[in-house]
Amino acid sequence: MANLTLVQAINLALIQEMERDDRIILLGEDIGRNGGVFRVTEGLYKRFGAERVVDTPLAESGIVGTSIGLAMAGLRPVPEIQFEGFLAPAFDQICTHAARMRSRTRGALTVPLTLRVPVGGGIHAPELHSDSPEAFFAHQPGIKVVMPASPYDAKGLLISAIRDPDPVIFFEPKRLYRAFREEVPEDEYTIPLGKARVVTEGDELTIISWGAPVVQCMNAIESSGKSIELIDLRTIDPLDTQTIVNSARKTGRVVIVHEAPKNCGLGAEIASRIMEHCFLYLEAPIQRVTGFDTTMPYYKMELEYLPEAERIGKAIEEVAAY
Amino acid sequence: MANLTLVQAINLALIQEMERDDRIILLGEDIGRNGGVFRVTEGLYKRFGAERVVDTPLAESGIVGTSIGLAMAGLRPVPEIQFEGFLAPAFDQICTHAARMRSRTRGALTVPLTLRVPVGGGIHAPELHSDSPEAFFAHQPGIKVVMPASPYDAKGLLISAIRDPDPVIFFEPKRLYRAFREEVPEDEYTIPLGKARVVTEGDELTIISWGAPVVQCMNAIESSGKSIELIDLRTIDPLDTQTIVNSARKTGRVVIVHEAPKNCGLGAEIASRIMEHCFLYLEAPIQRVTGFDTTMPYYKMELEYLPEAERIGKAIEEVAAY
Amino acid sequence: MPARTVFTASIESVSILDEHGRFDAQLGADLIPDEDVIKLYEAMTVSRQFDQIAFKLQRSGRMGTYPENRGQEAASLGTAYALNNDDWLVPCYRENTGLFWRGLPMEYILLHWMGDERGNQIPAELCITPLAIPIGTQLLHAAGLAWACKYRKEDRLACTFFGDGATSEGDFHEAMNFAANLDLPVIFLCQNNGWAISVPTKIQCSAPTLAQRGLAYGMESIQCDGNDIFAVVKVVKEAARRAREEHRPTFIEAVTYRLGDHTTADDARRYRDEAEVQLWMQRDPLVRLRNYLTERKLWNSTKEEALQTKAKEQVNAAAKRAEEIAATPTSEIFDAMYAEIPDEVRRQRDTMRTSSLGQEQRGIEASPAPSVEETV
Amino acid sequence: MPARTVFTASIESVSILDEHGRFDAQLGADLIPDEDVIKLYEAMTVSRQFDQIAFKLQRSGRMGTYPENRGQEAASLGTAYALNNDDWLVPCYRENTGLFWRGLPMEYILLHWMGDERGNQIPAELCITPLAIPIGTQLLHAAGLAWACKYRKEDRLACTFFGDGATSEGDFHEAMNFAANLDLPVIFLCQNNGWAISVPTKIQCSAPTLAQRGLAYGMESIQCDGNDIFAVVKVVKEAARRAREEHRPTFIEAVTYRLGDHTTADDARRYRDEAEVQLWMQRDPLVRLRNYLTERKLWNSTKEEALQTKAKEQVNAAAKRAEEIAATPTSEIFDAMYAEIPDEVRRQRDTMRTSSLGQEQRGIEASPAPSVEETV
Ligand SMILES: Cc1ncc(C[n+]2csc(CCOP(=O)(O)OP(=O)(O)O)c2C)c(N)n1
Ligand SMILES: Cc1ncc(C[n+]2csc(CCOP(=O)(O)OP(=O)(O)O)c2C)c(N)n1
Ligand SMILES: [Mg+2]
Ligand SMILES: [Mg+2]
Repeated sequence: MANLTLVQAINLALIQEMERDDRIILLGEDIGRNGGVFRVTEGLYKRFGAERVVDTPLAESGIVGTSIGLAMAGLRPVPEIQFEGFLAPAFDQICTHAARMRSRTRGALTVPLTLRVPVGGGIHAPELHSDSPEAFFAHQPGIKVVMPASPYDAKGLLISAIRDPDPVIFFEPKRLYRAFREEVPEDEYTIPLGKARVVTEGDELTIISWGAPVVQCMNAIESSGKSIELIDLRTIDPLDTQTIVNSARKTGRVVIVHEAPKNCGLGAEIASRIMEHCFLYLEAPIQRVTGFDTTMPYYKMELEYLPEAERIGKAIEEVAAY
Repeated sequence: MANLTLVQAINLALIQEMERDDRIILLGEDIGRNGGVFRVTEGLYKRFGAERVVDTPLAESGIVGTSIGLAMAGLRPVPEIQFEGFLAPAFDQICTHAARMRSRTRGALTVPLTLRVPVGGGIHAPELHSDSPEAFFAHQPGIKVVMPASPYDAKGLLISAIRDPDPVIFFEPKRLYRAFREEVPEDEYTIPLGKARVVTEGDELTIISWGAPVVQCMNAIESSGKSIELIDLRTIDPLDTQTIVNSARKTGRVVIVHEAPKNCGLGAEIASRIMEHCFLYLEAPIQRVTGFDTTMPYYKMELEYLPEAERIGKAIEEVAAY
Repeated sequence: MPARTVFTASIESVSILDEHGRFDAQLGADLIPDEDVIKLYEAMTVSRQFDQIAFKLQRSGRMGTYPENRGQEAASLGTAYALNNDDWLVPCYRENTGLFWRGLPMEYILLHWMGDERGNQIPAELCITPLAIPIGTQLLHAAGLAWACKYRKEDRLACTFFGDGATSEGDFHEAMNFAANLDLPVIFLCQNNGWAISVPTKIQCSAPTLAQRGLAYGMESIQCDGNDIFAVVKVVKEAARRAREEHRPTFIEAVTYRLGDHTTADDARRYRDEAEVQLWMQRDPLVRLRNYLTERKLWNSTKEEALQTKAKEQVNAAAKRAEEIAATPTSEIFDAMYAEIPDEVRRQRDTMRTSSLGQEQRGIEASPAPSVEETV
Repeated sequence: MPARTVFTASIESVSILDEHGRFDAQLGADLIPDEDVIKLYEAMTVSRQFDQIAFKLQRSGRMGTYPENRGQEAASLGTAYALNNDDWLVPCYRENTGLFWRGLPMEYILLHWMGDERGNQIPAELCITPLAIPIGTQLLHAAGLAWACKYRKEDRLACTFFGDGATSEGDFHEAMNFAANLDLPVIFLCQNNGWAISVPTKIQCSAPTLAQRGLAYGMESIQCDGNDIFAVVKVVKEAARRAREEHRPTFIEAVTYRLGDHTTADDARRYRDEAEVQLWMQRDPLVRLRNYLTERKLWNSTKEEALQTKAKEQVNAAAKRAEEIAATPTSEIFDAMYAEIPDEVRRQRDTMRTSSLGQEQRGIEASPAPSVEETV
């Protein structure tokens, strides 16, 4: 056991998996000598050499597209996209190929890659370094989407993602990279993809979130004084409908919290599923506390945009009082 | 008045707008001499010349990216992407620039382009020629998304889109291109963006759809024998929440129909908004009849995937009986 | 502007058996044994026959859109011939001839165009990726496959095919650049057939050659007569040597021509001159090879007749297999998505016939409260 | 392999005032009047001062990440000098010097890095697009802007700036290709500063020059010493002539060096040798120009001191304006999205302070049944 930040937990998971399986290759911009702009791959270049930790040309479609080729050949590439805003130039390779190759070939070719991507706002970064694009990829069938909210989960989920036989986007909330430390076992362990985590149990109200806002939710719950069940999705696609539904049926009141814009965000999907499965249990409309339907503003105003504890607190009150 | 197909209605709208405003330039693959692979731009090359109807290199990011430049300079480019599957390579320019330039520059630079894109399944086309990606673009703030379901609407909406001071994606349902004819006035007219159309009024149940499935919905309604209100969104973003809410409050029962995969599709957003605004009016859970959470299959099985009238009919029964 | 020269380059073009039947004995020496030339001619003939029958299948409504390969047989065939059987072939959709040479049963291609994914379920030992529909995207996969070969120290390479139009896509550039800078054993084989649907090559590239695209990356680049199978074999062999021995990529522009429409959905008369087509008819790779064999007394009309009959039989048998293949259950749409089917996808699969949405409202049953697996 | 040569090309490199102070009197004749050379030197000095003060603002927590321009002043400055004031400048983020020359008030750049969109609200008459954060994407906008100039028959061009790293992106290729094939009046000015964050240029391009990238498109392409403002002015003037008279684009590789870290978030010591930095210190464009002026008796230490004082004042005044700018209301996030705010966005704006979501459950009131506007 060691007390690790999320960055360190991911670094440890990468080291352990790479030692275990030499099919794993890391590739991306500045991940080698420099150890990544967030230092997530620190030390790996030295440890595993230039053949397994590869600084690529500055080209995101190239990074994902060659990773697809590597994966189709049976390797286990773990590409990095430096910031979520730069997933967009790789969108075609992700949605057109990584997500479709297995169904297109009826399993003759598969794409077991894990695409690591720092995500989200709150670190005073420039434009396109603070977005939350997870719903785009949830809408695309064929690719899994994971987002840990703690160092412990990060390690276990990343190992599962790397071992998964299908492509996974592994979002790493920047705001949590060094926000807190947690006991993380030295030994390898996995956390199954597709399973949410009940962070706190409660019976008055359910909050569903993922990534950095989970911490904001915990703060909001603490100051609410209510018995609230907090679900951290951990995996965004496939969604753990069962855990969500169990809780919604128990509490009848649900708040969903995410950073991405509201319109067609994942919150809409979760709310719809709850309605489909828990219609007669619901005591209040499901409330979504989200980023607004605007561009993520430059950082001076980013805290107005992000779902901070205060805004979540209001939703708790409103839904509880309905 | 002339009895026109959807293809002809769009062709007419383009001609009339281009004659009216020489800031309009068309660009895309095969739109010139060949008149477009669906013949939507037939005759325009000859009529307006090679400077205004431009066959570009085969590069979708290039088509959208140069259109952004043209638009920032004050022109009114109307680029075409040949099939919706090839929006993906242009995703970055659309979401990173077209959708953000106005907010990024606080209005100093704007991007009044209209991106025409054939969309959807049902025509026995190859892979990536039958998808329904509208929800991706609805989730991206800053760009409007339009999809007509009839020749009349196509003309009026396209004219509005071209005149709109902001970027618009104008999806043209391939399956309806030549499916039926309709009286379309010679004279120019506009249909406001952001306003849904109530196709048939009814008070037992509401169906909400857009694009090609609207026709399937009409068939399903006819055979249901029920009093059903059918709403054709026409504009997907911004959504006409008011019209939707009015109807849902009246009927209390709602079915949403779309071709795109269900997970994080537009159906989820509509269902969530209805729940938020009509919670106490709902008599049944909102039902989504959609494409499945799988890759759009190759055409042998596409009709299993698409929301055909039979599947819609079942939803009507289930929701009505709840 | 007088200044220091810091780089010079040139592009060569290779031709061995030209359109007039002239054979460059020096370049062509010991290149292809006669018995192989005959086999290659037979392969071209079968492929040409395949086009005809596929065309008819489409016209009679038994198959969807189909892109004829007619006139371009030499480029993919010569390439497949020059490579090893475990080298990756990463095609676009005008490489039937080469894929058949590698051993792909013809019904795979038909199934693909019949809208059946099983056409892409290519046996692993053939080392062929599926036909690429989105233009230019497969080049990156070839780079990645080649990278894997190199990483594993295998004596293999990847060869990818694409058209002139594809060289305008960003992915073309990124693939060429990755291959050149990471030293990957890839062959980029561009079939410049003059057109990308209705758009002539000069709109894709106003430079005198496409081959010079490779200069941007410091990549060995060469042009060849793509209708001359000897030239193709020659340049591909050299490229393969470079890939194997030096891990260096090569860009090859094979100059050829699409004798048919772009696909069965196209009408090329709308945008190109009949005279141009006639000109290229004279350069037909199949006719050229037949003349060569005939002149060398290696071929005659009896053999030709027998071959035509055999080709027709072969293709018809493949068409029959493709048409008569058993339907797959709809459940395959769902089962094919992931190694393990997720709950919601299974629910959609299991209820698609019984419920409007493929999901029952009550599909999820009440269950014991979830366990708190790991709390912070 | 002997064959016919179908294309030859070479790349030239231009230098006028070299790092040893040697001036090529022939190439440099009548290029920049002395009084302008002085102004250009002053502009470089102000920009260098700007870097220092911006750096301090960042380090003291008064500004976010900032990319120093230090060492690269000549390339953008020479370009802006050589162009007309109504030519579009389409920058990346290391062109402060050129943008200031054009007339951009310095506080715009500061506001941008302070996380304030008003830094991008650039007055239309300056013909400058905002700093581009996503690498390589702005090149296409330049092509489009140039296209509009040509379409309108204006005597204008667009010049876009980008780094060596940007030349690896697909958008670079598509922009170059559009410009070359559609004959657009664009100047592509690549600042090859040796690094893309920690990645050296050879990983972006293993060819001997970046300039040869242009050969792929049949585009006029040239290299120049990017730390030599005379060379920059010379090649840009020629490129501008080509754009105006022939509507042909030009690719320019300006060889330079980033003397500072990539940004204030970077620590370049992790990946590059101090010796390399020292080498390039000798080639500093600002020192080079000061030496040139001093040797020609056009400059002295008194002038230098006065300039330094003035520069500091100017930049400090800009910093003060940037820091003291009034806050915008949060409503601007919403109002800035569209020409006309959509209902739902307005609802979010109007309720963001009073409701958890920025939307009240009952924000939509019952209303008369919607009219059936148009039915089929
Ligand atoms: C990304 C993408 N854009 C557009 C298309 C539509 N399309 C199909 S084939 C084609 C032309 C391809 O030309 P080329 O690369 O020269 O190959 P050819 O068909 O001539 O063999 C186009 C535009 C596509 N399939 N993919
Ligand atoms: C599309 C995209 N990918 C990645 C990044 C992250 N990033 C910012 S600057 C940079 C390096 C740019 O190098 P270069 O083009 O040489 O410009 P320089 O910073 O050297 O001036 C990278 C990788 C980005 N901003 N945009
Ligand atoms: Mg072609
Ligand atoms: Mg650089």
